[in-house]
Amino acid sequence: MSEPTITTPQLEIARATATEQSLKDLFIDGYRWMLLARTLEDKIASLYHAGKIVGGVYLGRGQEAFSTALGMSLQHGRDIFAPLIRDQSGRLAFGEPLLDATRTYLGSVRGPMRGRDGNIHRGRPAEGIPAMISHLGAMISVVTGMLLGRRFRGIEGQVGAATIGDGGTSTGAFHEGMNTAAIEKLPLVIAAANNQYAYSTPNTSQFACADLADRAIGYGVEPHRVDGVDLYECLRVFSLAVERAREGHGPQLVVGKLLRLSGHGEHDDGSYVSKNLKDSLLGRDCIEVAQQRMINEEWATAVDLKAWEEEAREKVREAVSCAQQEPKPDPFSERWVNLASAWLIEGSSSHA
Amino acid sequence: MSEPTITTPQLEIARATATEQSLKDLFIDGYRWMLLARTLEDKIASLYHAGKIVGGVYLGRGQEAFSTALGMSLQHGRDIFAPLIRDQSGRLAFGEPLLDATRTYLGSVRGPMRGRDGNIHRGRPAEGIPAMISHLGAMISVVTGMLLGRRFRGIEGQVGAATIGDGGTSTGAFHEGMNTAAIEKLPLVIAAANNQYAYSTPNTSQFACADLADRAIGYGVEPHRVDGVDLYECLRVFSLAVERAREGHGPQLVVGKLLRLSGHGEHDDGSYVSKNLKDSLLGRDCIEVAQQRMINEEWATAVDLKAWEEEAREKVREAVSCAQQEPKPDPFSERWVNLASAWLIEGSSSHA
Amino acid sequence: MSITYLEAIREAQALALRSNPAVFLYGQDIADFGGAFKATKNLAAEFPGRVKDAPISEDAMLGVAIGAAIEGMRPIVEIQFADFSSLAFNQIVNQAATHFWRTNVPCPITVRLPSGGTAGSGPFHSQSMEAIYAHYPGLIVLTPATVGDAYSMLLDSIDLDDPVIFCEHKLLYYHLKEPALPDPKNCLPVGKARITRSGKHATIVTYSAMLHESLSAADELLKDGYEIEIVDLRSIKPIDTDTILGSVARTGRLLCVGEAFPWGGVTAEVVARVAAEGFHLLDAPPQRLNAKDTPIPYHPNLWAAHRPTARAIAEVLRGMLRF
Amino acid sequence: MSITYLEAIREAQALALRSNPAVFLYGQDIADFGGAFKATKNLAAEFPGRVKDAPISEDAMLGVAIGAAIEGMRPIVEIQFADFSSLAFNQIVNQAATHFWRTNVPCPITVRLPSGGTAGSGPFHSQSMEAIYAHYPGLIVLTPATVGDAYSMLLDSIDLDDPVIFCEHKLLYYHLKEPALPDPKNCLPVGKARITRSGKHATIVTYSAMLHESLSAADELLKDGYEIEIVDLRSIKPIDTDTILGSVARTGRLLCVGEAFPWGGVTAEVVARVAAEGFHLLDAPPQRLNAKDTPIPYHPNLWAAHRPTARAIAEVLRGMLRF
Ligand SMILES: Cc1ncc(C[n+]2csc(CCOP(=O)(O)OP(=O)(O)O)c2C)c(N)n1
Ligand SMILES: Cc1ncc(C[n+]2csc(CCOP(=O)(O)OP(=O)(O)O)c2C)c(N)n1
Ligand SMILES: [Mg+2]
Ligand SMILES: [Mg+2]
Repeated sequence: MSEPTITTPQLEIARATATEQSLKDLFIDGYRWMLLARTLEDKIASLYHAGKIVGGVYLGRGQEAFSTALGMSLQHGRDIFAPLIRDQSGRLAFGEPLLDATRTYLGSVRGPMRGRDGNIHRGRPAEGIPAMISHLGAMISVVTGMLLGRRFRGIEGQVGAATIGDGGTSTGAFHEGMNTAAIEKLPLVIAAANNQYAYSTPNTSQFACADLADRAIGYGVEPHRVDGVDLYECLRVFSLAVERAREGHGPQLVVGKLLRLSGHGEHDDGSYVSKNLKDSLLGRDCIEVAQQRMINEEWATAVDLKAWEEEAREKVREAVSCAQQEPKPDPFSERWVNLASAWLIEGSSSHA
Repeated sequence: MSEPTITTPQLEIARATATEQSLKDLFIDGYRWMLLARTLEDKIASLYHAGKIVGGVYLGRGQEAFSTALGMSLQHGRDIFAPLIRDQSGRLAFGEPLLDATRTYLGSVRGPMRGRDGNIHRGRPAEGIPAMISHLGAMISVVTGMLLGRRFRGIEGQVGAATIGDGGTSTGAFHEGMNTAAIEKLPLVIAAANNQYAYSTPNTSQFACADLADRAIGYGVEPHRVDGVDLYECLRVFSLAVERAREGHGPQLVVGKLLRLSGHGEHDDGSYVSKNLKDSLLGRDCIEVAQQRMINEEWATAVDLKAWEEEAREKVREAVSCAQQEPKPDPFSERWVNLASAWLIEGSSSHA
Repeated sequence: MSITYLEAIREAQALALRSNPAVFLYGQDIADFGGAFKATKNLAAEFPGRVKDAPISEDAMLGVAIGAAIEGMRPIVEIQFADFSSLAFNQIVNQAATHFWRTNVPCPITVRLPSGGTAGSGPFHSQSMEAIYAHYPGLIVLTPATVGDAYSMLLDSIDLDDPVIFCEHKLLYYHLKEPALPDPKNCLPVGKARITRSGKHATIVTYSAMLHESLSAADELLKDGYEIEIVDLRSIKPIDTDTILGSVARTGRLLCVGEAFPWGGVTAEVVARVAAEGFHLLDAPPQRLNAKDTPIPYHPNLWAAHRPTARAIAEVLRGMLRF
Repeated sequence: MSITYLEAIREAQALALRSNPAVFLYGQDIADFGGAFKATKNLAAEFPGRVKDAPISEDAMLGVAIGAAIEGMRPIVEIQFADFSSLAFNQIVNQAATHFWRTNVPCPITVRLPSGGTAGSGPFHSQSMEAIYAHYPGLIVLTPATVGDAYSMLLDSIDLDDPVIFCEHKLLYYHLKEPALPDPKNCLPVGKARITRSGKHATIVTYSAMLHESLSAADELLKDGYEIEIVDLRSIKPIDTDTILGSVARTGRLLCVGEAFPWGGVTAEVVARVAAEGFHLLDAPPQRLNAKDTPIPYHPNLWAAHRPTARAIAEVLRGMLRF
């Protein structure tokens, strides 16, 4: 399966030296990741509604630009990317194989979590993708620790990113994690996607400050604000934030304003989302905004767009059908081993 | 036992209408509370070193001005005051009986905690003094809830104050509590005493922002900064903050800069406290600063000061000797009842 | 006409709101949205201002509830999934549980924990935390297994002057139905177990969703001529040791079944009590059946093997009856 | 020359820092100050940069340790008092405990919990939380009762690839002494219990500070001619059931003694196992002795009555031996 070619970030975009050419290439790659993610998630959603998905489905619709830009600003094999539930496109852009997604959604035992944990929890910590636990905020200190671990091992210049939602910023874990990273001046980038809702709860019941980026100063963290619907802006801001972190300026808080374009999960129709917000600039679909820019700038033709869509559909089709044919977890071959020190597992069956 | 006469706050101090007279009275009352607290704590410390105290001893030396001003800005019987370990003087100024302190320190069963919990944990929640648990930050949401409870019951215009240290601001509970109070726009005053250390840990290992008051904006909370060594300034700022809260402007964060003038507890000599800090303006003793002002302003004479000292010593002597003569808790008469629904306590002794 | 376990929970909250002005509800997405499971559906509209959305701040949610309770309110907190109560743990076990003991001021809060496993929910949306809370003095821990109990015990919880951890089982929410709600006046009080099924060959002591697996297992064994008595604990703190001992006195055999992790927990406590207090009543070693000692797996194939099922219960029972 | 329990803990950390560059220490006030109990005294100076002060952020402290462990480090976290681990609970039981199971990447952290009651410490500086952590799959929970075990088991913890909850007892810190530290090569491995004293009339299974109360009780009973065998669990997850059963096979009587709260906990787990697996070995009902079911009182008069003491243990034993 061939993926779009550029998987490492091109930081030049934020620099005066950026050429129209590299900028265009970067943008197009970003668009194709967004498109691939959207295509995958549309497919997963229809499989979910057909009863074919194991567990819940939570999508990143409307957040692809923000997530993709973060994923592209990081280097796979070098940096750390800790995604949450809306980061399908960031995962792909960072370098997670498409098959990791379809395998976990479809219950293949060959997925990275082997049926033990599901869908959005998947990760490959040894490859820089921690496997999120559900408890919001909890990954921020873990990424902080990964960065500290690397510093102990003498490795510098590698960045760690953790994503969070507007709702997740209310957790004590968010506060403690960001504060600790700031004290240690670690190269942590926190990408806060303010999609206006936490499940059904609007910003007004979540915090009382004017802008979540206002939190940064109280931690000694550098703030960034971005229109989360605009891939171009997201690429610019994230590459800057990642560069600041990489260069030793400590944690960066990037707050993107956008709107979740689906329910909280596929079980939820999101009917509570305010019509005013949907009709506002926040409610634009970042995929369409990106297409528009490519057309306007003459970076792509309608034919290109069609071809990319077909390409994405083909990749998704392939990954889904591959995962569908794979074996499911089997309780009898499952080893039920929860310790690395396997000899310490109690053998007695009478109490188990 | 007669206590200094003015126990209710005089908010006029912050108003244009404040007269020299009321200001002077208020200041003198504040000074006498500070002095009483210092005298008590000196006595408790010497009893501790003589092995006469049950449990640990944590003192508020150097923080009396900040704590007293808060206690005086609140109205006993109306407002809520949730003290922590350095708030002996705030407790007295708010209206906690001196005997509550000596009884708990000396292990009398007549203390408010009846021997079940100790010293600094004492409280009278039904009288607006919640009984702190040790876990730092945990009282902020409790006071928030008390205020919410009152709002539910139709009571408005009552303020709740919770104190916290520089170290305590690193807890998730601090973040969640302050944020929740801000969302509900409750009349909460958080008094953060930045005494430069959390136990032995200096500010530099606790946070990376320039000033803790910078946190406020990120919560939609009003910030106040004050020289925590200066009773006059503390009275001015706290009465303003309390008034803002009472008038519906939501939570207030008051950050006082000062220095802890003893060890973390009486078991600790605090030898790690930087000499530079001790020699700086932060290292002034707020009691001496207040005396100086009274002398300078001719609010009091050396004779007055002596008389007040003697008066404080006498009160402390009385309260200590009263508590010393009282019975200690007795395990046989203790009911060991941990539920209000006593009939649900398991009677079976064989598993207890 | 029929009413589900979930509707019973909703109705109990509605009745409490209606009859007691001190009651209010607090939790994530519980107001207009009606809660992740719809346990508070329409209540915000019916009781304006008394059903409040909380930020994602479990520690503060509990602190707020405790503070309001100190001031005379009777908050019901919904934690979206029991598993997230790990973040409210400190306020529950150190603040709420100790408050009355320390200060003599009661802390009447009810914490609703949507608990237990369902297919595909995985390690963080499936936990049964009753034993964790029961360990701490000062908490009452309830685990209703029937529609009627969900209703009457939630009403009892709200009335009690102590903090109650109310463990609802998510698997029972929608499919468990009864024709009507009971009159609370006719219900068993908190702290009493129920003999759901009487028998003479062995006793199963269980609670929550495992009651239903146990009932199926008992049906299965009846085909072999064995009559299994089933005790539904209802309350796991306090535990109704007398009813358990009474049953074991009749049957001589005890199997305790729980869905939680195997180390410690309800099954250990029950077996230890019976061994200590009813040793002479036992004709065979008392046995336990719990989930496996790993996190709760996400894939339904694994999940079904991780938790005790009717089939596994029947198998253990057969082994015990051969003894 | 003699060495205390606390010094053993310090020495183990020093040796680990010396011999393994992946080891670092993280906790409040542990660097220059050497820790609230001085368990890390002088280590910051000897190992610059590898003994780090943490902010008052227990949740983040654990998250940081877990992250560093994922990257190949072997952090030792000191929680200032076990009771404050309630704030790190989520990271411990949901992140650390599940990490290897979920991802196949080990999470080798050691969490040091200064545990247990001391006079005048009250409800929030006295708790014994071992049973809480042992309930969760994926954690190893150790409870050393001797100077030698404090040393060798802490070294073992650091070497293990799994998260270890290391429950040190504060009451033993200063007064428990041995002439010298053992050679770790000659020590019992993790997971094995020790028969501290052999006897034939009854078995006490216990751990941590209660070992010493039990030893005194056994001395007391010897005067009446009873020889009490004492099993020190050392590790409460896993529990060495074989050694326990072996002892009960010899004595026919079991008393399990723990300092934690009475509902659930180690004593329930041990008694339930023995009842299930060693029923035929028992000549009398197995018994438990725990603390009382209230928060731990602050005043020494109450505290001394709240926890099991040698006298209380001896009394229960006498009752059992009369059986
Ligand atoms: C600590 C915690 N509490 C509750 C939940 C349940 N929950 C899952 S997602 C969610 C809403 C999250 O909102 P936000 O952080 O804004 O992210 P979004 O879903 O909008 O991307 C909630 C409440 C959780 N996962 N973690
Ligand atoms: C959550 C928590 N962790 C650790 C402790 C142990 N502890 C008690 S006081 C203290 C230092 C507090 O520092 P600060 O908040 O600055 O208050 P100060 O003592 O300086 O008044 C610590 C770490 C605690 N009480 N709570
Ligand atoms: Mg959101
Ligand atoms: Mg301080």
